[in-house]
Amino acid sequence: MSNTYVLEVNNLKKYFPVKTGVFKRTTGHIKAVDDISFKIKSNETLALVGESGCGKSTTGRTILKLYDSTAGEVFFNGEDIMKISKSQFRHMRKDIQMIFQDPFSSLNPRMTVKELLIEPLATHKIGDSAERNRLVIEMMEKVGLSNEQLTSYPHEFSGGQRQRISIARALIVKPKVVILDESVSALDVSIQSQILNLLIKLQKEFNLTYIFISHDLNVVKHVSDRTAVMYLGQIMEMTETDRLYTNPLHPYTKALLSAIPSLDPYEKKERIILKGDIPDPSNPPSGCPFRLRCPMAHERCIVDKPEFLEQEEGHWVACHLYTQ
Amino acid sequence: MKAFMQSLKNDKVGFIGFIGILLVVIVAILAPVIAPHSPSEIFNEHILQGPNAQFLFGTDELGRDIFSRVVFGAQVSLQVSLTAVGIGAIGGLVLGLISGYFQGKIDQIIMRVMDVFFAFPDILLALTIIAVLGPSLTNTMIAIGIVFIPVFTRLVRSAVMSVKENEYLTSAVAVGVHPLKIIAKHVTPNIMAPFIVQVTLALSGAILTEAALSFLGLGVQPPDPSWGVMLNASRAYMEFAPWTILFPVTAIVMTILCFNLLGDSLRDLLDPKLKS
Amino acid sequence: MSSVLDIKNLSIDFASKKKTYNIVKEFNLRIDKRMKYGIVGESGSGKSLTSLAIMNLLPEVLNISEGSITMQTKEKIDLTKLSPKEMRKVRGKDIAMIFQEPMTALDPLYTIEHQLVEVLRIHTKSSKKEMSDLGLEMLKKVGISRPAETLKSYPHQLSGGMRQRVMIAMALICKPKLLIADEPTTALDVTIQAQILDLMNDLSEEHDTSILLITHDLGVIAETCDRVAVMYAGQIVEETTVKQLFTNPSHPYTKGLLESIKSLGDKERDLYSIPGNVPTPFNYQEMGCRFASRCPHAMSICKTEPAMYQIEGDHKSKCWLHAEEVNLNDEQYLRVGSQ
Amino acid sequence: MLIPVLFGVSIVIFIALRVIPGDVAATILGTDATPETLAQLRKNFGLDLPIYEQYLQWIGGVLTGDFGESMRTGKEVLPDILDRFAITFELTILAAIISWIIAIPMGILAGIKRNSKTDFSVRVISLLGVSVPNFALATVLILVLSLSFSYSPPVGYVGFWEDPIRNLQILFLPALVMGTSMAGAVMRMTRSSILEILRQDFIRTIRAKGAKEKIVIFDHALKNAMIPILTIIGLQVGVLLGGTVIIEQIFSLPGLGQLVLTGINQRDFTVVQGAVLFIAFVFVLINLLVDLLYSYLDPRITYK
Repeated sequence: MSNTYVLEVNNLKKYFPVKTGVFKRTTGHIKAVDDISFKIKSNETLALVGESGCGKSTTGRTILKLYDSTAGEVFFNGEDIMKISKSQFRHMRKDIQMIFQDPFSSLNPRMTVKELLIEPLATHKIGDSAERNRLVIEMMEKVGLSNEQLTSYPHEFSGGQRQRISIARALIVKPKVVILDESVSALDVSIQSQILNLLIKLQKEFNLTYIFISHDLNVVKHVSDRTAVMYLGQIMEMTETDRLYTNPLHPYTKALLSAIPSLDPYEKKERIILKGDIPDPSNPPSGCPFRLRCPMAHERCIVDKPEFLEQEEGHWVACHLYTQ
Repeated sequence: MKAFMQSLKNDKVGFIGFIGILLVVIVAILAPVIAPHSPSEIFNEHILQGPNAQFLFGTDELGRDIFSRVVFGAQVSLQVSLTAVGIGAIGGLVLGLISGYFQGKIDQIIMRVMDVFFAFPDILLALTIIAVLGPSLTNTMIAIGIVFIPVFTRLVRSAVMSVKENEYLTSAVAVGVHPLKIIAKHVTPNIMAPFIVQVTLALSGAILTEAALSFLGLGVQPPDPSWGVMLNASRAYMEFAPWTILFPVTAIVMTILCFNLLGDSLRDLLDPKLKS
Repeated sequence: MSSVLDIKNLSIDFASKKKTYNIVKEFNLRIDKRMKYGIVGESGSGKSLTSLAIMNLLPEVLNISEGSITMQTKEKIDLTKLSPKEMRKVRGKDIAMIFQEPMTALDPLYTIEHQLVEVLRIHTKSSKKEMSDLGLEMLKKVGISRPAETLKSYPHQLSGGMRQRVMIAMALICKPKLLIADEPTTALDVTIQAQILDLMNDLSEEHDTSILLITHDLGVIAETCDRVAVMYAGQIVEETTVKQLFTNPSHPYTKGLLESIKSLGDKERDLYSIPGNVPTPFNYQEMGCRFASRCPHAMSICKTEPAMYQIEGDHKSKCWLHAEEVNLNDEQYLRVGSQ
Repeated sequence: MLIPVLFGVSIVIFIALRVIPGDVAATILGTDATPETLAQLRKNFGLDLPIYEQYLQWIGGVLTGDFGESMRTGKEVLPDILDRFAITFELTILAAIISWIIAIPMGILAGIKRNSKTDFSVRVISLLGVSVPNFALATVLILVLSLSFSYSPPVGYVGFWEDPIRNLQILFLPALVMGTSMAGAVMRMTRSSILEILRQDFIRTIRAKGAKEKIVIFDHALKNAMIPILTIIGLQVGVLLGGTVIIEQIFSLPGLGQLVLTGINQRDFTVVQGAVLFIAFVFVLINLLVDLLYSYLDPRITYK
């Protein structure tokens, strides 16, 4: 256990039972998160990218113990938080916060902004009433909202402003790690950049560590230091973001990057169009999870599941193309 | 609240219902002042008299003033329906919150028990309970209240489950808020809309069921002036004294109608699906 | 070149009990044969309403208050003046439409075959066998791997990408002159989006179908369209060829949008962002430029509504900066904008 | 699902009736009974056994088709229940059909022509239907008919197979009352289901295909709306079954409801528990039928 890592995830698994029939018997499992490991350094932003159903959100929520993990360890502050009971972990939640995707459903419509911001402070017994008020006012200013808006209800705000409130609510307890679950995906482009700037500014100011979950490769490129590409519950490739975008190794990463529409109408880039759909996660293919859509698939991919190995210093890939 | 009253005023139909209910409530509270006679006072020389100046709605087979009995009947109706709905709503709220929020085994157990109660048609369930407890005013309230518990439990449970879909609930968990506090501050206020609508509609249902039970002789017992009792007692005389049933019937129908009018417009007002 | 669709001066209003709000204002657009035309705008800009207006499928509370929508079928017809019966003959046959949500756009109770053949039954007099065969052929064309099986399945048995393919098959089965695609790939994953955009491109060329693509994603426009209109708060603010738009954007709003996306790659500096919030129809300024409150170039004259100015060729921009009479030294052109 | 619920029902009824204050034996024998005769009668009924043994005896019998004997008449309960159920069932079905004939077309019409005059009148009618209790409607109807046509409710009941016409004459009025007072609820549900479906995305797709409104409404909206309507119909049949208690009383029909009512008044346990269990059984069965219809209508639902 090194001190440089804030969070260490080892072989984390989250299976959801599939229940069918009148008696709701478990007939199979959706392997939403299937044996993933990664470490995050302090002040770093690690992005989890992938398409719908790849398990990136489930990973975030399992780390936060919003779901019970099936197996694996998550070390935070030197403790395996998967082993701590939920009621005990409640007090540790101060240090790991989450910001959600939908600015419309992530704020209780019956609470004023002030109540929303006081609640985390009251929950973790931070400060007296005067201190709390001071913190709320300070936080409002930091996220670019005015104090007159404290008595308003969420529905009086636009999507971008609500996301600012969510950010204030998460950061007011001064967490160490923030999990951002598609936090800018629902916003219009012109608003998205405002919020991204704010998140970057606050990360520096509060020394935050981000787990940035997103499907938007352009946004990920901008905010993250390292990126993990997920497919069917597994990490396919993980390395520094710049390296991933300039020198992707995994065929899936290559296809994903080539599918980003280019903004240059003169440049008609060679796109790798993948065949077929993402397989049903309750019934994944044998061997490599990507093999059914992979243009480079060969026999070994059917039989063997590729191991997640460090190909170059700090560049991890799970693909048979890079193993003998 | 102010905005709510304003939009209710804009909705004429709902407003009529609201005024009607207000009227019934006032009549019930001021019954001793409004009614010229005691509901059980017998005027021997005025048996089955038609409406006249002395007896506004006429008299019944025992020579009692029907107007006074209808006025006091409002008291009985409201008392029964408020208490019964109180029992059903609070019982259902607690069970539904537990069931919907915690899910799992406790939910399974509660819902299976509710399924059993749902297998009885309403009136039959009320009748069985009355049979156990014996017919009386209090037992009528309890019986109707028990009948409403499964209805409210199901409603609250499904409302809780749809509130749980919202990320603000996950957010509260992620912030570390205590489960009981989440239920109190995040869940309950957000299920109030369908709950209040159901309360309004249940009130009308309770009035109807009370009248029905009393009509069968298994609800409120004579000489208590229930509208259902009056209706049942007058059936034998109605051909030559139609006023004996017309006034109680009108009272029942108008009261239920007002609750339904209010319930309907509340539903439209509070249902976010119908907005925008 | 002959136009397929020509919209002139279209306005759409929302009528509440008390007040009428203007949602879309003075909308002009011309789509030529085989053209792929894009409308781009953020949520609430009115882009989707315009497409529903073309199909005459606006929700009851909205109505076309002004303007004409001329369609070239056998003769020129104004769609806003058609009877419901005449309009039905146009829908599905001359103009087809696909929607954003593939998951809810198909009736859950009928097989894919029924829903595919339904279009043919409405517009043609083919035999059952012919219709069924054509359905199968269309499914093959949209790249469904097991078409015969898919024909017999129900929507819930298909993935989002598959359903969107079915929607495209359904839209193109009558060989329409115009295909309106309203955010066709927004609900889909990137790799599936690439498949669907490719497919639409290929098929429109094969069938000689013009496309009106509505999206919030400038990248999608760059990849697929020839011409583009940028909408902001119910109005077109810039209209030009796609190449012009991306190399030489002229309206401050377009510039801002492009700038904020392009700066995404550059970690060294802050992302470029447009300040303020997107307005809603309830707070559109009655007068003047609707973008002025967020515009870095806002001037005092922006309280008056600018016209659509021709910049060069057929590149148009709705901004005072492009008016010939602008004299930046004049007092009424004083900068009042932020930044 | 079905069987545990019915067992639950049987336990609830059984225990409930056993805690009734008041002793059947005492009620039957009257005030001049000696303790010995009372004890003897209790023993005859098996009332001296522990309650769980009483239950096991009873439920064991029920499972083999023996519902026990009436504590009052000594007659077997099941044949009596079946006889009377024939009347109640016929009444319920007639009432249900009447209400569907009135309510479903009107509900559809109101849903399609939202905010029109038709819609308005349907809403007023349905609101009245929901607000007028069936016993009030029955009483007023009899009053009006007797005043204007000197009608009086027929005395005596004739079975359908004995004299179908006379039978229908007898049942028509009560069925009409029940049917019309239920129509209100079905009408509202139909209307709101249609409105809900018409808001769905796929309706827009079908219109975009150029389909006539006839196809939109009949092929798509109606078929989809049938699913929620069916739910309501299932529940309403239960309400009707219960409602017969009152209507049978008013029209003096010897149905199951009346049997329950006299049973309660006479504290005849075996009759009441048998009849109530039977009604619950029918109700649960109808809801099962509705579920099966669902899976027929909706390809998304499968029962395996």
